[in-house]
Amino acid sequence: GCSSGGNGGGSSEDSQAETSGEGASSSSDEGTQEKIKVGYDIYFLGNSWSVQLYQEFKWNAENNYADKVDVTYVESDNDITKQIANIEDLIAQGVDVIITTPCDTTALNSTLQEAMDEGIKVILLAAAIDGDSYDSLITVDEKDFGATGAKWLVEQLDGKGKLIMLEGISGFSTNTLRQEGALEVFEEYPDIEIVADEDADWDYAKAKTVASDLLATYPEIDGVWSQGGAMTLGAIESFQAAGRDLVPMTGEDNNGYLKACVDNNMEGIAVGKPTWLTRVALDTALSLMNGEEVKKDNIYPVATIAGLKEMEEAYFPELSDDVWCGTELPEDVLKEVFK
Amino acid sequence: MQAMKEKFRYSNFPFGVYALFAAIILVFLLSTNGTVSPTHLLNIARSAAPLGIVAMGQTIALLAGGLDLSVGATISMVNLVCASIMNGRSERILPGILISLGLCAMIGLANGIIITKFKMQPFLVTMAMSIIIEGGYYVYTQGIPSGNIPKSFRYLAEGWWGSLPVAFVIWIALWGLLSLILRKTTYGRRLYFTGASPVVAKQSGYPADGILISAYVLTSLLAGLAGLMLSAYVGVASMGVGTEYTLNSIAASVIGGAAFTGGIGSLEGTFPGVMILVVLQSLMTILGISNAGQYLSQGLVIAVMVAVNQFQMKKNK
Amino acid sequence: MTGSVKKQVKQAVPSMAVLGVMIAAAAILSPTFRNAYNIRNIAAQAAVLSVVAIAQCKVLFIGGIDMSVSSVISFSTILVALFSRDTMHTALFSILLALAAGALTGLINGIGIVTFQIPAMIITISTQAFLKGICLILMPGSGGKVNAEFAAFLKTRIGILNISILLAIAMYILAFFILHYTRFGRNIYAIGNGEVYAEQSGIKVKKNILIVYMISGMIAAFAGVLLSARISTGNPLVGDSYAMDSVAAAVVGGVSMNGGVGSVVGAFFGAVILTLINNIMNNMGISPYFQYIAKGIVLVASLMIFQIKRKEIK
Amino acid sequence: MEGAYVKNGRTILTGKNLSKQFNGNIVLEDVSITCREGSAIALVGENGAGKSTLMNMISGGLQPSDGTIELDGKAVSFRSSVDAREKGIAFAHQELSLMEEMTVGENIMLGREPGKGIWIDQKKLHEQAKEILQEIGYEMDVYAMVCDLSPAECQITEIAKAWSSNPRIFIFDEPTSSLNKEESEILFGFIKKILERNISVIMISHRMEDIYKTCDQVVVLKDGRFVFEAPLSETTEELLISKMVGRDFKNVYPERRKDKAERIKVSIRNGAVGTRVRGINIDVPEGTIVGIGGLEGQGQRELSRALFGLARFTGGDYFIDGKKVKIHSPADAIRHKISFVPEDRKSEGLCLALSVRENILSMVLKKNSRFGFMNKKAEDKDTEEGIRQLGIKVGHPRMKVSRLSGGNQQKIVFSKWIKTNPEILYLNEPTRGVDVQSKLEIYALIRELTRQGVSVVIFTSDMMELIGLSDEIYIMYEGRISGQISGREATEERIMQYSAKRAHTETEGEGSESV
Ligand SMILES: Nc1ncnc2c1ncn2[C@@H]1O[C@H](COP(=O)(O)OP(=O)(O)OP(=O)(O)O)[C@@H](O)[C@H]1O
Ligand SMILES: Nc1ncnc2c1ncn2[C@@H]1O[C@H](COP(=O)(O)OP(=O)(O)OP(=O)(O)O)[C@@H](O)[C@H]1O
Ligand SMILES: [Mg+2]
Ligand SMILES: [Mg+2]
Repeated sequence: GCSSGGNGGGSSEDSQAETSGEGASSSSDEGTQEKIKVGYDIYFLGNSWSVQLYQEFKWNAENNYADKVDVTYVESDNDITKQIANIEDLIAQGVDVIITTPCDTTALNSTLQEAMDEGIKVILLAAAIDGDSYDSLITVDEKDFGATGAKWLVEQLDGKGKLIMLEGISGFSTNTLRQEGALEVFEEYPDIEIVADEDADWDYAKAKTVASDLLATYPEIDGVWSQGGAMTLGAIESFQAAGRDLVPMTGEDNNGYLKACVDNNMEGIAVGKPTWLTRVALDTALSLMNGEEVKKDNIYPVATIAGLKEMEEAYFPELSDDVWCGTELPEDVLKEVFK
Repeated sequence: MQAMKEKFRYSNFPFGVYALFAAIILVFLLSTNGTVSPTHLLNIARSAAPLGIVAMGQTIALLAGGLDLSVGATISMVNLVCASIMNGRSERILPGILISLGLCAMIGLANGIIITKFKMQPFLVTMAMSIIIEGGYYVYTQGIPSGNIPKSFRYLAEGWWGSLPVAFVIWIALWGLLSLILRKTTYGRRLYFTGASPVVAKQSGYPADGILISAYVLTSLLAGLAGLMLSAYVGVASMGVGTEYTLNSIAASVIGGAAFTGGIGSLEGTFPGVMILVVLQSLMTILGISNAGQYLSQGLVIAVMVAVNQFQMKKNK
Repeated sequence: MTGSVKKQVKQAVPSMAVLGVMIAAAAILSPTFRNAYNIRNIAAQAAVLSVVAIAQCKVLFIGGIDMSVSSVISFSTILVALFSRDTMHTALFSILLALAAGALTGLINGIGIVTFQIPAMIITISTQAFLKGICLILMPGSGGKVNAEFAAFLKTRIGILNISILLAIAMYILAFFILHYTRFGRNIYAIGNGEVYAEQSGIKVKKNILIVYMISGMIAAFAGVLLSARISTGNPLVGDSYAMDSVAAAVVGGVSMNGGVGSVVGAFFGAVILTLINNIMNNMGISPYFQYIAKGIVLVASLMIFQIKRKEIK
Repeated sequence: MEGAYVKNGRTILTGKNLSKQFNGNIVLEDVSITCREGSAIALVGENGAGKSTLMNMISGGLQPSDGTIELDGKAVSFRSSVDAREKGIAFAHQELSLMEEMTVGENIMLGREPGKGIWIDQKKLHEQAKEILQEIGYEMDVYAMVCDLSPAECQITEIAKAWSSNPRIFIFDEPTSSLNKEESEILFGFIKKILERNISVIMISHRMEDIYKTCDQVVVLKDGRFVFEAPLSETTEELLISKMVGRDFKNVYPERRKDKAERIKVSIRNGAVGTRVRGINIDVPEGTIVGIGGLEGQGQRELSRALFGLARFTGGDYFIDGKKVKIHSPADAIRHKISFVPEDRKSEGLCLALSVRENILSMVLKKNSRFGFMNKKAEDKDTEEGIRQLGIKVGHPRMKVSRLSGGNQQKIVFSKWIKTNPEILYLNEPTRGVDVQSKLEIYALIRELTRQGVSVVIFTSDMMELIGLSDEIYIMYEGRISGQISGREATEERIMQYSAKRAHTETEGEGSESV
C-alpha cells in the first residue's frame, strides 16, 4: 500500500508509532479487566477523508482493540456548538476517555477542561487547540502541510511565475494554517506572483467553477497551489476543458489525484495527513488508562509523495478515487468501505 | 400608444428584472474591460443550468403558495444516487436517471401530501424533509460518496451544439415547456388559482390538494433534473453538492418577482433572476474579490436588485 | 389569560405534549438521560437557541422572518471576543457593542422592509450575507478571547441551571408579558393580522416593524453573547445553523409563519424539543447516520398528529 | 334655498371639487359634499360610481388628486385615516377591516386600549367593547374570535369599531348589506339617536329602505360625477333611481312564471346537517326560483353549504332529477351541474391576487381549451361577454379584482358561476352590495336562466328580494323549515310570522309523511 511510501518523510516518527503500538499490545496482555469506555466524537462525515478517519477508527476499535474498548459515537457535523454539546453529553455518560477532532482552536477549551476535571482523559486527534486542556495531541503540522506543497511548487517553477491558490473554507483553522504556511514560503520569492486566491470549499465542483472562471480571466497561469481535498482534481478538469496545458499543481494524497497525475503524466505533489493516526489515538487511550507516561504533543511531519515516480508507486490503481493513501486499512477493507 | 401603455401596465411580464439583468451584464463587461469573451458568458450560462432548472421548480412551489427547502438535499441525493448507479458505465445511464427521478417524485409526493392533508407549514415540512434526505444519503453512502458519471452522460454538461452549450439549450427548452404549461394550459391556470387561494379553488371544484401536491412533485422532479445536470457537470459523486441551491433558488425566484403569498410570479422572471445571481458570482471571482467581499457584495446586490424590482412593480400595477 | 391571548397560548399545547412524550420515552429508555448531569447539559445547550427563538418569534408574529440572526450571532461572538479583554468593564462594553450592532442590523432589515418593500426573507438573507462578509474580514477563522471571568459567570450554576439558561427564562417571562399584555405587544399581533387594518386603526405600523426588527437583532446579538461565553472565542460561522433552527423552534411551538398567531411559550418548547432530539439520540446510541433521519421524522411526525386538530392555518 | 331642506345644523365638513385618479383613470371628478351637525346624507349611485372613493378621501384613507376639504371652515389635509379619525371622522368600511385572529373586543378597541401606561387591561377592554356594542344596541360575545363570526356579526363589529372613536361625522358604507331586518332596524335606531346628539352621518346604501328610514338629504353620483342633490322628502324612489341610472327607470321585479312547473329538479327529504339543522324537506321544480328566508342564523348557511357539498348532510336524502345523489364536495356538485354563489366574496368567491379575467374564466377552463391548451380567442370572448353581460365596471380585464368596487366584485363572482351553464343554481346573498339597477339586471338574468330551465335556490336576508323574486318561499327557524308560502301570496307579515317562531309541528310530520 502507500502508507509506507507516505511515511518516507521521517523514520523517527515511524519508530514512535511503533513504540506506542507496543504499548497497546502490552496492555492487552494484562487485559482481563473491564473494557475502557471511549467516547469518540466524529467531527464530520461530509468528505471522504473525514469518513476514512472515522472508518479507520471504527475498524481499529472493532478489530485490534475489540476486547479492550467500548466506544460511544457522537457526530458533530463540523459545528462547534454541536461539538460542545456532544462532548458534554459524553461527559454526562461517564466515559473514561474522550477522543475528539476539535472543529475550532479555542471553542472547546472549557468543555475539555470540564472533562478533565471529571477525571476523563482527553485525546485530540488530527487537530490542535490553543490551550492545554488535553492529555495527548496526535496530529500533523498543518502549517507544514501548506509549506511543503509551496516549496515543491516554487522548485518546479524555478522561483518565478504566476500562481493561483485554491483555499478551503474561510473560517476553519486548518484552512488558515495551511494558507499561512504556503504564503510564508511564497513571500520569500519576489518573482512568484499570486494572481488569485479563492475559496473553493475543499470541493471538487466548486474548484472546477472557480478555476474555469480564473482561466477565462488570466491568460497565463503557471502553477496551482491547492489546499487539497478534491480541489486539485477539479482544477485539472477545468484546465482540460479549457484546452489549456496542464501546469504543476499541488494536492493531497488522495487516490484520484494521484491517478490523474499518473494518467496525465503530470508533475504533482501529494501532501498527506494520515488516517492511521486513529490507531495511535487508541493506543494512547490505553496507555493513559494504564497510567503510563505518554508524550503530550505527538506532531508528525506531513507525509509527502512528490513527483511522478513516487506517485506511480504509491497509488492504488484498482481502488476508488476517494481513498486517502495515509492509511493502514487492509485493501479489502478499503474496497469494502469505498465500494 | 395608450393601448401600448395599458398593455405594459397590465402585462404580467417582468420587464424590470430584464432591465436589471441587462444592467448587470453591462457592469460585467465594463468591469472586465472586455477581456471576457461572449463564450465565457455562455460558459457562465452553462454552469448556471442546474440552478436555472431548480429555480424554476422553486418558483412553482412559490406559485403554489408554498416553499421547498428540500431541493438542495434532493440535488445532493440525486448526485450520489445516480453516480453510484451509473458508476461510469453508459448502459446504466437510463436506470440511473429513472431511479433518481423516481426518488424525487416520492419526495415531492411526501412533501405535498403532508403539507396539504395535514395542513402543515411548508417551511417546516420541507426543512424536515431535507434533514431526512440528508440522513438518507448518509445511510446510503455510509459517508463515502462513490461512483462517477459516464463520459456520454457528461456530454449534457460539457457538450456544445454549435456555439451553444448543451446544458443551456436543455435549460431553455425546459423553460419553454414549463412556461407553456403554466401560461397556456388548464393545469397552469389551476395552479396559479389554487396557489393564490386554496379555499376559493376548492369551492370552484378544483382538486386543490391534488394540484398543490402535483406542484411539489414537479418541484422535486425539477430539483432531480438539476441534480442530474449538476452530476454531469461534476462528474463524480460528491457530498452535499446541492446545499447552496436551496437559498439561491429562492433568491432567484424572488428577484424574478415571485411572492411568498402564492399565485404571483412567473418563470419569465426566474430566468433573469438566476442569471443575475450567477453572473454576479462569476464577476466577483474574476475581480478577485475575496470570499468575504463576495458575501458583502452578494448581500448588497440582492437587496438592491429586489428593492429596485419592487419599486418597478409598484409603479406598474 | 383572556381574549385572543388564550388562543395564542393554546397554540403551544401540541409542542408541550410532544415534549412531554419525548422526555417520558427517553427517561424510560435511557438511564443516563435521567441523570442530573445530563439534565444540566440540556438546559445549558438549550439556552442560546431558546433566546434566538424569542427574536425569531417576534418577527414571525408580524408576518416577517429574520434570517440574519445567524450572522448577528456570529458577529456578536466576534465583538465580544475582540473587545471583552480582561476586566468586567470591557466585557460589558463589548456586550453593549454587540447589542448595538444587532440593533443596527435590525434597523437595516426594517428599513428595507418598510421603505423599500423588500420581502423580509430576502432582505434578511441579504444582510445575513453582508454581515457574514464583515465577520470574515474581522476574523477569517476563530479567534480573540472572551473574558474568562465573564464566561465563567454565565456558566455559574444555581442548582441545576446555569446563569445563561436562567437569563433565557427571564427573557421569556419578560417577552411573554410584553407581547400579551402591553400596547406594543398587542400592536405586534395586530400588524401580523393585517398591516393595512392596523394602520387604519392608528397603529404606527412602519415604526413598529422597525422596532421589532431592531429588537430581534438585539436579542439575537444577546444570544451571540451567551454563545460567546460557551465557546470562549469569536467565530465567523458559529451562528450559521441558528437561522433555520430558530424558525423551526418557533414553528414547532405553534407560531404561524403568516403572522399574528402563536406565543413565545411555544417557541420555548420548540427550542427545547430541538435540543433534546440530539441529546436523546446520543443517549440512546443511535448511529450518527440515522440521527438525521430520526430528527426529521420527529420534527414532522410528532406535530402531524396534532395538526389535524389545530385550526387550519392558511 | 339651502336652508329649506337642511336641518338647522352647523357645517362641520365640506369637500370641495374633489377629484381622484388612479393611474390616469379618473374615477371621481369635481364632486362636492357638505356635512352638517345632526343631518344625515345618503350617498347613492351605481357600482363603481365612486362613492367609496369619495368617502375614503374625506376620511383620510385616500388623498384627493384635486380639490379641498374644509373642517370647521378651515382647509385641512388628512395625512391618514388615523389623522381624520382623530379629528372626528369615523368610517365603517364596506370591505370590512377586521383582524381575524383577534377577539371582537380587541378589534373594537384596537388602537385605544384601556390600561395603565404601557400595560393593557384586557378585562376592562372587553367590558368597554361590550358597552360600545350595547350603546349601538347589539348583544355579542366580545370574547369571540373574529374568524368564528358570521358576516352580520363582523359588520356590527366594524360599526362598533368606528363608533368607539367618538366621531363627529360617522360614515357608513353599506352598513346593512349583511344585516337582516331586525339588525338593520336596530342600526337605524342607533343612527337616529346619534343624529339627535348632533353627529353628522353619511350613509352609502343600495337599499332605498335604509335611505328613507335614516337620511334627510340625498346626493347622487354617476360615473364619478355629481348629478343630483335634494332633501329626501322631496324625492321619490323612482326619481332617485332614474338619476342614478341616467334614464327613466321602474323598480320592478321580473315577471314570475305563470304555470306551475311539473318536474321536480332537486328535492331534499328529511335533510339534516350537524345537530342543528333537521327535518328539511324542500322541492325545487325545474325552471323556478325557490327562496329561502328567515332570520339570520337559523341554519340557512349550513343548509346552503351542505347543498353544495361544502358540508355533509348527516341525514336524509338528496335527489336530483328523481335520482338519489351523494354530494360530498364542490367537485361532486359541479359534476351535477350545480353552481354556487358563496356568501363571502372576499374569502370564498374570488382570488384577490389575480385579475378580473382569470377570475371570470376560472370555471370554464375546460370549455375554453383544447387538449388542455387554452384558447386565447375563446377566453377573450368569454371575458368580454361576462363583463358586458353584467355591466361590470373594470379599467382593464387584466386588472386585479382587489382593485374593483365592492359591487363589481360581487358581479364577478356571479359571472364566474353562471359561465358554467348550470342546471341548478344556489345563490347566497347574490346581490350584496350591488346597486339597484344591477340588481334588477341580475334578477332579470336569473329569471331568464329559469326560463331556459335552470332551477334556482336563493338564500337571502333581503325581504323584498325574497318576495319579489321567488316563485316559492321556504322560511327557516331554528334549523327547520317553519313554513312554505307561494311567492305570489307572500307578504312581509306572513313571512315574519313564520320567521319568528316555529309555526306548526307538522313540518316534521310532513317530512315523515313523504318518506
Ligand atoms: N413570455 C411571457 N411573459 C409574460 N407574460 C406573457 C408571456 N407570454 C404571454 N404572456 C401573457 O400571457 C397571456 C396570454 O399571452 P398571449 O401570448 O397569448 O397574448 P398576448 O398578446 O401577450 O396577450 P395580450 O395581448 O392580451 O396582452 C397574456 O397575459 C400575455 O400578456
Ligand atoms: N386602488 C384603485 N386602483 C384603481 N382603481 C380603483 C381603485 N380603487 C377604486 N378604483 C376604481 O374606482 C371606481 C370607483 O370605485 P368605488 O369603490 O368608489 O365605487 P363605489 O361607488 O363604492 O361602488 P360600489 O357600490 O360597488 O361599492 C371603480 O371603477 C374602481 O374600479
Ligand atoms: Mg364602495
Ligand atoms: Mg361600493
